[in-house]
Amino acid sequence: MTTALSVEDLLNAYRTMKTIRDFEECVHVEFAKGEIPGFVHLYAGEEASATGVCMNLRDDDYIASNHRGHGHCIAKGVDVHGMMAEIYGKRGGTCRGKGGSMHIADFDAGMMGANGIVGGGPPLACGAALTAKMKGNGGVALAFFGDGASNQGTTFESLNLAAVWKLPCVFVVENNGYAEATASSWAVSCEDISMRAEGFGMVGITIDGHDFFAVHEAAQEAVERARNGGGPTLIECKLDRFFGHCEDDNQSYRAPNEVREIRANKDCIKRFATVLTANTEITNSDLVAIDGEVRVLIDDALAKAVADSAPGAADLLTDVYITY
Amino acid sequence: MTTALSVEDLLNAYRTMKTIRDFEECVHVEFAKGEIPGFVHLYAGEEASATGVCMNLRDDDYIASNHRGHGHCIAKGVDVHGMMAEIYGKRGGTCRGKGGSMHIADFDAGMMGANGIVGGGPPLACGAALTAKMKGNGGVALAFFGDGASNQGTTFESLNLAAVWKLPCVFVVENNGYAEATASSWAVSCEDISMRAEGFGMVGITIDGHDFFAVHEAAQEAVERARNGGGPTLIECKLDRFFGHCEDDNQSYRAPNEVREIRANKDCIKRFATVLTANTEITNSDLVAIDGEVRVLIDDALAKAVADSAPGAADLLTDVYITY
Amino acid sequence: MARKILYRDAINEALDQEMARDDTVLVMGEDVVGGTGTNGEMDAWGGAFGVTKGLYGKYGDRIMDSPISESALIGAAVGAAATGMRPVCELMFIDFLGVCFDQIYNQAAKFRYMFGGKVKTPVVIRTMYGAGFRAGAQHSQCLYNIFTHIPGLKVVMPSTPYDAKGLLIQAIRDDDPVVFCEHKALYATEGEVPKESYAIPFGEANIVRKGGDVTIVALGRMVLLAGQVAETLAGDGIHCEIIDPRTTSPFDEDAVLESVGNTGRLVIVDESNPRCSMATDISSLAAQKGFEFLQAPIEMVTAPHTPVPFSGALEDLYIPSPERIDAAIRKVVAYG
Amino acid sequence: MARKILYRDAINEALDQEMARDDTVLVMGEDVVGGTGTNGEMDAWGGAFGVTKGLYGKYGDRIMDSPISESALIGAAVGAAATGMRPVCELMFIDFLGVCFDQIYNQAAKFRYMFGGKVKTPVVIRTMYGAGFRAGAQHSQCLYNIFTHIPGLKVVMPSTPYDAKGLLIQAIRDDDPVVFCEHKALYATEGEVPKESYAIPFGEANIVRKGGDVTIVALGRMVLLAGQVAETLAGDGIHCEIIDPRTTSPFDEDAVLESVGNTGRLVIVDESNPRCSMATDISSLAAQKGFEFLQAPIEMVTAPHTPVPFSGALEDLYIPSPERIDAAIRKVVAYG
Ligand SMILES: Cc1ncc(C[n+]2csc(CCOP(=O)(O)OP(=O)(O)O)c2C)c(N)n1
Ligand SMILES: Cc1ncc(C[n+]2csc(CCOP(=O)(O)OP(=O)(O)O)c2C)c(N)n1
Ligand SMILES: [Mg+2]
Ligand SMILES: [Mg+2]
Repeated sequence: MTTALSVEDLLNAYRTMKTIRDFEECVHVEFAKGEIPGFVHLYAGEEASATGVCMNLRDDDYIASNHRGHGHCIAKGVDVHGMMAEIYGKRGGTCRGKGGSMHIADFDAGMMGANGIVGGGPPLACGAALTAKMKGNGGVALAFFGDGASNQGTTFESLNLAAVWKLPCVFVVENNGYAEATASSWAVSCEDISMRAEGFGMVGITIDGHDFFAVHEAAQEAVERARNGGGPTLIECKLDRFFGHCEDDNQSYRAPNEVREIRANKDCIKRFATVLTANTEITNSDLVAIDGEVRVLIDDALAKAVADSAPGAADLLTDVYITY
Repeated sequence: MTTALSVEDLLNAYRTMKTIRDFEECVHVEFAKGEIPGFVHLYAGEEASATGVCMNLRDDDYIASNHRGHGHCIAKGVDVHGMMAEIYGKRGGTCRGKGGSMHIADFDAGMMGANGIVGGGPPLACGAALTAKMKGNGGVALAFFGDGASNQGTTFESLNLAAVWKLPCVFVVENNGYAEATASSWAVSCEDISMRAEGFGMVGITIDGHDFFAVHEAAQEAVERARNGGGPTLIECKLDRFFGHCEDDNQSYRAPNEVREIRANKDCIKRFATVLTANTEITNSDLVAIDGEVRVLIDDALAKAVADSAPGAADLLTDVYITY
Repeated sequence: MARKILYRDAINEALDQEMARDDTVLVMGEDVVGGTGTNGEMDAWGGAFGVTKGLYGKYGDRIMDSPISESALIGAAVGAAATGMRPVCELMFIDFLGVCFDQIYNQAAKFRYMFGGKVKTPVVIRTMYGAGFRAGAQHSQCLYNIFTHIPGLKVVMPSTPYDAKGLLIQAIRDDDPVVFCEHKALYATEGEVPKESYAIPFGEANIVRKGGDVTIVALGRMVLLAGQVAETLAGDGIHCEIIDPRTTSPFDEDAVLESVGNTGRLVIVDESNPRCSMATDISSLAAQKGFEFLQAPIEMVTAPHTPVPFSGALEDLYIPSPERIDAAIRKVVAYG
Repeated sequence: MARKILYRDAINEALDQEMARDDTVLVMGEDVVGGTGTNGEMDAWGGAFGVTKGLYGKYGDRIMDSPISESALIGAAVGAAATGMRPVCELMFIDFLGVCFDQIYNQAAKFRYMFGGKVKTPVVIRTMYGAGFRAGAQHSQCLYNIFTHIPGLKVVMPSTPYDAKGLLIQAIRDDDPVVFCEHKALYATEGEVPKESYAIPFGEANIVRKGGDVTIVALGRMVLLAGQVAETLAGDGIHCEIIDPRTTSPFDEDAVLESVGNTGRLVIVDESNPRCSMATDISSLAAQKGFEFLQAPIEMVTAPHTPVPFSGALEDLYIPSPERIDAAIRKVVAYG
């Protein structure tokens, strides 16, 4: 358990994790009702990763994300109202309804975009890291990607490029055991994905991604290394997703009780709450208060997204170019 | 020194190496005279690799090659006359003049093609290995590529795919210190490229690529492993090229005496000849005899290539499709 | 009565029959089985839209899941094809061609020519295209134009279950590399499909509807929309001839030119972006070889020159609509 | 007298002047310096054709060599552009787009639209295209059509040293992603180029030659060939108007339509393969918006639908020749 975290930090972390969780549960419910269009990939269960990582980042640090990006967005500070409206394809969405769940971006918050292309993010993070290096502003860029993406050529190339160019870049692979319906234990040809780091001359570490503190500590070390000119790091968070690959996935490839057991025994928020109430001055009622605030926030975001208007014909042809 | 090699094997190896060397020296001279068109990348200096590797392959095993493919072709048994005519763009060329130096292929000899795309070959070798696996014929496929190609995403993906699919595939990276004018010690982010094997759950080995026997032994082990269902191996041969990246490269990126010292002290053919005459019954005059035969062969190939006719208008539109 | 099945099932049946007939036919792709290495069910997915489901039970190791490594996957299919197999490799969405395109156009497509006609590469790349699923800019593109541009590739775009089965069987038996493009919105469409195996030759357009007033060349899903519009227009006395090229490469020039020869008017309906596209390709064909027949400017009904928007409100405006098709036809017919 | 320099040097000068003016401009690519990490000379290459040579000495770390990892390289340029830099990234040969295309068309090109107009991505991708070097099927392609097809990209094809400099300066200053296509056979061509900095706006065609009998739209190197042919034809009393669009996206439709309005006849000269190409794109433009002007079928002079052959004997037949251009023009002029 890192000592540097204040009570305020811990409460913020809890709030972030809970916000992600409630956001995703809400989207799940609304999707099931047929209210939400498109392909939606939920982050529920993995909250400790995005939260533990992003707490180490400055506002002007950048993250590149993937298709399962809601958690990364929230952890990096993207406005939840804009996100919900975006998922609904509404005018008030982060991307004015043109992006959708898979393409939420907010460069002002240092969020370079969810990404529909597996392995699309790591090269972009290299680019943001290059900008930071060129500007000499001590900035860091970080890429989140999955176990599946760890087999994509673009990801490998990025690891090498970041090492060769000595970029202030951190790679966080969230190994949730599956790429769609395929087991990572089968599709990834080594024991731990972090073992690949050595082939790129960088530090690699595998941690329990259900453990907020382990994530926070590993990310802190990696981010500091990057900030201080020590080059890139590969962090593997082993964790679990609560829902299917995307909404509408019946998950028959999972063992019968798998999800129930994960929810019961490997819920990163429950685990975090237990540690907080046991080892710090934070009480259960502190957390319950946050739970309430988060619920209000998500309900409000949902209500506003539903009430928001859709973009119209005038929006179809704009934003392709700045000039043309 | 592997004991399995008979005198005949050793003489064949010598002949192959010498054929490659003379072929390349000849092309170098003719290119300098302006007789040869296009981009030509010579293999001189690296002969021990192609030769030591391919001696372990059956005729119906496949190799995928790269832009520096002449040596791989000769070692796999592609006809030298056809190759020279191809380099000249003539009718009698292996590819009837349509391919050129960078695209010599002879599937009947198990040669899947030189390749103008860095990293183009490894996926193709996976495919040939898959064919062998499906046919259950004990066949093996092997990819030659360079240190530069070791950073290409397609190469990394192939390593993983071969491991995951348990393909009878061998990857031979020929690390000649440069990708064009860039040092591999800079562009490759780990000490030895073979270190990357571990991240793919396969055996990796780095050997002195100037040493025919070391190459032969490592390849023998890897090919046998593949043939017996043991999956892929990554072999790194460290070696040197005698000429520039391609013809017309002034090589100012190399240290002033680099090439001269390599030719003097790291010539794999000289080294092989020394071992042969010192440790086997093979005599210097055996080798001189082969030298003479090789010279005749190359001279003849050159003369015939020069005399051959170019393809004509009737050939322009053929061979795009089998039916259309 | 003739059997009716879904487009999706027609594709499955074609794969099934060809795998049964020829054991060099392999199927590979990401989650074309689904469940590999897990503790749950095998054949859990059968591809993102269930198209290959059931094949694993019949053909076992001849249908293979893949890591997310499209270059290696497609390259392996190409390499296997060039050495004796007939792989049918799924590129899940056509939008993903950007991570594996080299193996398609620089390798598979060029082998035969570069190697002097001595190699055959009978690989089929099955892939999903098209908008309408609120799937956003990176999962809704057409992009078949790009494949059509490349010499050495054949490009197939079935618009009905019947064509899907017959063209896929042809694709598998064909000795050249084929890109087989399936519109995701067609999977659930139904049509008559014979149970027995049959192959539809490439380069032979289907005259979907006869009519003398205007020629409509429509591609993929647009064939259905054009058909609807033609039906309404017939009520107004406008008789459309609808041509479905079925394959964009090879392309049945004669069918288009003959029809334009009769009608003198041409409308092209193509869901893809409009620059350097099949719409311009067909339009230019008519402007060159059909010039003497043309009695009116050609009209193209396409998507705009924009990425595919996510919001349904915008996506519906993006995709060529019956209204836009109707307007284009009326304009061309009213001309001159 | 005006200064004459090579096309290659015009590009170098544009980079130099822009790097001097704006320190967010970066140059990156494989061996754009050359010699990195070696025991020999730095700046040993300056790119495969020496175009960037000398910049390293002036700008040091702002010009960067790269491992052979085009996806990461181009993606890094895109990511840097979206976060405040103006990278000019070299994709050595356009033929290599297959290993990095995703970062160009799914990322850079779509960012602004997908992200609701809130991001700018001022990246320039410089790349070499074209046949004539006996470089074979994988190093001689045109492929600019593919970029032109993609909404969100701008595509530039300078045909002279003057245009190369002015268009590259514009590309660097432009806030949208630009693919800048250099024909390798043009590097050694010479032309008048002012020393001072200047930008040529995109979407404004250059009327290379005035003439009233026939409109010739030619692209890239083909502009030079068309010019030669027009010169000879003038002797026979055939007066060609030659239009060099300079940028294929945006495309100056008005210039073409206006000229066709005067001549009524159109020949397009395009080195690329003919399907779904700029040749069909321009031809379809005329068949739609210029239909009333057209007095003859449009002629396209293009490469055939084949890969680029290696043998010089074949390659010379592959590339549109002055003879074929001449014949097409005479045919169009003689019509009707
Ligand atoms: C290039 C590419 N290939 C395939 C897909 C389809 N796809 C979307 S998500 C996914 C699985 C990703 O797995 P992983 O990286 O482990 O992330 P997770 O979904 O588990 O969070 C696949 C195959 C894609 N979007 N892009
Ligand atoms: C995809 C791709 N990128 C770049 C090139 C240009 N290129 C040709 S050979 C080469 C260097 C290859 O280096 P390496 O793999 O070490 O092989 P070597 O030439 O040293 O034998 C490069 C960059 C290419 N042909 N293909
Ligand atoms: Mg995963
Ligand atoms: Mg090398």
